[in-house]
Amino acid sequence: MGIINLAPKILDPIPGGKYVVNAIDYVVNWARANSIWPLTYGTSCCAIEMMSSSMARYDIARFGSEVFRSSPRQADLFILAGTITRRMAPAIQMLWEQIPGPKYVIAMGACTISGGPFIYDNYSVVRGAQNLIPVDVFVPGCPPRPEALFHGLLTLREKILKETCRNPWHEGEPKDVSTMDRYREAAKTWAALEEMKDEQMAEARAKFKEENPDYKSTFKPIRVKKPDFPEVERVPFKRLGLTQQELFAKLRAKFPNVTVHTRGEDTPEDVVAKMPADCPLEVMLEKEDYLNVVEFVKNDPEFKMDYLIDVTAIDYDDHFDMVTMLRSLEIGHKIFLCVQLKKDFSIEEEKRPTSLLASIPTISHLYPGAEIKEREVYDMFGIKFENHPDLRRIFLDKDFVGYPLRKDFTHPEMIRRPI
Amino acid sequence: MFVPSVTHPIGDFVRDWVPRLAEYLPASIQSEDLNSVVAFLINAVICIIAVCVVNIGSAPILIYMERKVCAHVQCRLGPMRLGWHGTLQTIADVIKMLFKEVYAPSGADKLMFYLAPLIVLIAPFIVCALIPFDKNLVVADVSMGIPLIIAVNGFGVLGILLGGWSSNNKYSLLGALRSGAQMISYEISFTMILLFVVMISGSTNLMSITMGQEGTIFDWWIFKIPVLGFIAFILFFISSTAEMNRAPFDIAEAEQELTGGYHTEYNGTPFAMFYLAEYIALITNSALATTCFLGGFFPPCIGIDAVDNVLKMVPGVVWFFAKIYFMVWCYMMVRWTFVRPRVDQLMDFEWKFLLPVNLVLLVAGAAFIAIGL
Amino acid sequence: MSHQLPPGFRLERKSNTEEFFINMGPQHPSTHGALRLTLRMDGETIVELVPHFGYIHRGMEKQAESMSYLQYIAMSDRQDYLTAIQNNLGVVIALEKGMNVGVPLRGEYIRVMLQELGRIASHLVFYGCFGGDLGGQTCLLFGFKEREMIHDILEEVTGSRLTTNFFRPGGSRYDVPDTFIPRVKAFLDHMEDTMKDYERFLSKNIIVLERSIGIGVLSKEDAIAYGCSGPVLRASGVNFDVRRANPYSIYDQFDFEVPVFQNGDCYDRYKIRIAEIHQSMKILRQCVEKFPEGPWRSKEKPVRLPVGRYYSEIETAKGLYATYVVAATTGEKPYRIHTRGPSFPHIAALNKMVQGHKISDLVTIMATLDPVIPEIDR
Amino acid sequence: MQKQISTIQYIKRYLKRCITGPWSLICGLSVTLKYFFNPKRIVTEQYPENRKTLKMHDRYRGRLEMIEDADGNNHCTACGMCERACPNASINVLATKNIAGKKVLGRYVYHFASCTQCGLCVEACPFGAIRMSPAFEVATTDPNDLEMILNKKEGQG
Repeated sequence: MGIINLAPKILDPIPGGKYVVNAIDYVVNWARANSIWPLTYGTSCCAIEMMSSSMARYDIARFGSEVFRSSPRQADLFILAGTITRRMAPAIQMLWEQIPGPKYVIAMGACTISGGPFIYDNYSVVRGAQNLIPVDVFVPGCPPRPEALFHGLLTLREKILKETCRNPWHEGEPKDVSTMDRYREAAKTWAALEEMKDEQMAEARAKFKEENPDYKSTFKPIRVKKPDFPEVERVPFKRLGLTQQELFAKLRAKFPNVTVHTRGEDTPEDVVAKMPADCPLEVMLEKEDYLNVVEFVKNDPEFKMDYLIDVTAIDYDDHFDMVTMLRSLEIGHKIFLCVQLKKDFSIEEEKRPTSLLASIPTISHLYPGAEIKEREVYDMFGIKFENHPDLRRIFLDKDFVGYPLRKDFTHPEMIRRPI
Repeated sequence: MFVPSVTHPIGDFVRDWVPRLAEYLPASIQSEDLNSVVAFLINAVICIIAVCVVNIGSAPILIYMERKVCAHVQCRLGPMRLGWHGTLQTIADVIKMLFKEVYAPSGADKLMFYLAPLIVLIAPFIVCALIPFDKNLVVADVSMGIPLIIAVNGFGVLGILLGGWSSNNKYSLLGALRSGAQMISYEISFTMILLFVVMISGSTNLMSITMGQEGTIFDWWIFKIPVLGFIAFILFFISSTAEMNRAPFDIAEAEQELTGGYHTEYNGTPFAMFYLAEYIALITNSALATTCFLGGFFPPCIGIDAVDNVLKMVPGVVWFFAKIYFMVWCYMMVRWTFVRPRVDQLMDFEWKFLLPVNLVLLVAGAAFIAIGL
Repeated sequence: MSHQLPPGFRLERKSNTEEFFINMGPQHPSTHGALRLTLRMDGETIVELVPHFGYIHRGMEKQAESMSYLQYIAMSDRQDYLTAIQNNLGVVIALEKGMNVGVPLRGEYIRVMLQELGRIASHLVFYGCFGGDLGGQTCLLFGFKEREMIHDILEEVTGSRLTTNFFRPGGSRYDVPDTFIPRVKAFLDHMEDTMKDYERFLSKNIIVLERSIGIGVLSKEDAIAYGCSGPVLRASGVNFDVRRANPYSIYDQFDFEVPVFQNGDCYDRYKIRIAEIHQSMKILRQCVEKFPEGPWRSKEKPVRLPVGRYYSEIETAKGLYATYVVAATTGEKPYRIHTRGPSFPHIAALNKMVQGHKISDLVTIMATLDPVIPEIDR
Repeated sequence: MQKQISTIQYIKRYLKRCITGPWSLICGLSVTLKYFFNPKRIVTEQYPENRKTLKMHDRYRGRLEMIEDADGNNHCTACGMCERACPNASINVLATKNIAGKKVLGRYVYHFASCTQCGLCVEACPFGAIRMSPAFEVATTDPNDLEMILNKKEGQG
């Protein structure tokens, strides 16, 4: 590309050289605009639509772009398909740097244009690819259909055709729009305008009121009629295995401290009896009992909870509720073990958001699948799992500050939801 | 002084005219030897140009053909928008690649890095020079044609190994090593098949191998020896596919596993050269198959004079290229149908299946000659 | 010899050959999205594998806390985007349990039909990716070709190809148009023929057999221990399908089999999905025959859940998809929503499967696990 | 996992594979050949050329649009239901007061850049003032184009 940009300098002084330069321009631009090889890159939903666009029905090959290169060094076009997270951002920048010039970028879908559905209350998504790399064409949609992507490709083609040797392709600059809150900005500017308008209109309005004291608007909005639907009673789904009462009674016989969530005057037994058939039994445990109960329900022939559905937690003001969801594949019943973990308030208040506030023994030696689930809970809530073989952060970088699913979590780049 | 002969229609013309023009030179430097050397050099230049035109000219056609074939196999259209049915698409691709930025990755051995694609290109060019395109249309009519092809073909792997090693990338290195192992293995059965052809035709000269197939379609080596010829052809097809690193034997590139293998780190013109080399190898291998099995430049006569006379009116070059493109189409259909075996299975296939079958074939061929002819 | 291993690697060093580490992803053609794998290699043989998640962690669960339930249905589209319609149902069933509303029969039929269409679409993508990852690009296009027909139907019914946002507590957003049933019928007839071709193309192919039989074996015990579900679990010989175990919607009214295979290798995981396509078509045929008239939605109510915890589980194309909704106050917004995606445990079990195999086998195994990364990272 | 097998079994299996293997490959090839020689199977739609005949389904959600009559009047009352229904605040309903002091719609700002086409706004609108238009040719080189004002006129009232 260096050589071709020298062409005007060399050829212009020669008589007729201008026409040669124009001819070169024409041929090279024609080639560049019609042979756009995209990079195989995709993170989420948009990637599937990008793939669809190269498949038989839509066939991006018609534009000569079916040559999806998996190495950035042979690509011309970077279709940013899918959300960009902060963790992925350096990889994207590196990929873009590795594409030899002239290179073009299409931001496909709402996520890469502005953050899309992940603008507000989000700590991990980059709000728009423009923050990282210069973007040439924006294709809105969530995800855009393949035709929309082709329209983006045609738009890019027109943009490339405008380049010449004298006005060659040059690397653009990323633009910082990361803190942009379009909703609040629009509301703010409008409020200012409205204030001005109020001042200007005050007189006219007063005059209007004087002239038409019993003015009534002729505009009557018509409500859309919604069709009438019948009330339908919900039929609980079929359930296999022991009933909740049996499960609860058996568990309680072994561990008397076990209860369930109760409200008001109900005894635990009443609550369990009232449960709909398809509602899994959720029992409350003491932290000390946790490991024993899990071991018991796993090995007991009547329970046989051999399958771990999930481990998760819920953050409350002074405690975490850690829920371990177990199921018996053979018998079919489910049981959820909820452990209340008191937060460790001996830690100074400033340090609390960034430090582990509770701990519980791991069950990964009983259920190997629990290992990653517990890592997730550790990552999101800052609950320590004792004796866990590999307690690292799983979704976030190891130097990420704070635990996002706690209610008091803050992040410098997080924008609160306006409504 | 020995000067190798070059046969092509212009060759005799040049050989006639060089001595006549030489008369204008001062008498002191006039000599028979000089004349023949000059004539040879001029001929050689013409030949080089011809080979380049055939190879480089057919590569874009093949790429276009590949894109269309794969598109139609996959129920789509392929390039449509540039020229009539996308005919100009590959030309645009080539021009674009020529004007792309070129750089080597940091830590790469620069010399080797840029040398590798050149080495890869050389082998198919040399092979192309040995192929007889028509009765008097061959660049170098060497008497040891087949051994030379075998020797030269082994050269291509060097370029791939160098390219993969000098890229300073683990994926490239893995790809290059895979391809090295693969090509060295398959070279053996490739050689064996060619030896089989040499054995039944009794010559290592490609021209005389072709001339041995004159007559009807049943005189072609593929049909002349019942069953054995066809098996040999299939084996040649398989081992040449592996030699070319084409799918389903493209474990060296293996886009899904190694993101491109040895050419992962190449861009712009060097990458275009790898890309071209792949297709030039395709055309030379097809030409070799045509020469050795499908009767070279002879038309597919069927023994009925009325039809045969019409077929013989078409020049041999046309038949030759028609057969080449048929072979290329076969290679493409195979490429777009089959999935890729794993690297160790590929080796197993070569050493446990292809090679034994080859040896049996050689013995059977020898027996056939001993008994039948 | 003190030898510092990168984080996550645990195995003791056994061989004396020089091991090296390869980083696969986050941008790699066969990791199915932004997943990063680090491989410890001995030549071309994988000694150990450590997956790294989080390259597409989008904080959906955090965002859900400030969203209304309805908005979260729209958000759930973006988890397993290959079968967004199934995610919708998973969330909606949890909400229905809280609101205690039922669905009329026609509404349930619409649900089941769209579920099965989504399942076929997802399995077709699997078929394509499986062939494509083995090196047969044509398979990839074959799989997607038929999928477009399903997306046409989905688009006509729901208004969007991928992100459907269709089900609502008590039914769905729209009724199906009149053309729906004929279109599904036409699709089924077409699919019957095409599946024959597709199976002929790949199922008996010797290279596919060589590359998938005995590769990536996941034993029954391991599959249960890691919490695998769906086709991966059933290929290992465990007969567990939520549609049978805890039949949601009206799955108990249909006649279909749950295919179970015993070997737990890649080929079984492939075969089981092909068998599931046939079973889904069987369910769809029954639906088409019995599709009832009548209301398609129960009375619209504001989506407000009473205090409590609600759990729902459905069988998506990938496996067990569970939603856990916590409502701390009665209102439009949840206190917390947690999603259990089926792909997460599969990737956890990946290390178990690839040890001792070649790097090419990793690609095969990844393809047969059929993970969707955004569903793992959420 | 590999079971020990006798040599005879191994040879039997080997020979069996020598026959079934090529046959399976021929089966595969027959499928591709069938597809190759049957141009009717091609399903490709040629997008820029078929613009005239390309029609989206009625329910297709392209982008938000305000329903307006011939004079440009809309039904919006600036109640803000759509704004609240939007999952990611892509709609600003900016109300103003008309000359009679009544709250009417001033400007209906639509941030197309962040819209996810979920259609919840249309569902929430009690007056049927907005709908999803089937427009999909929306690519642009300027992100400012994606900031749209949907209403031509101020609201009535």
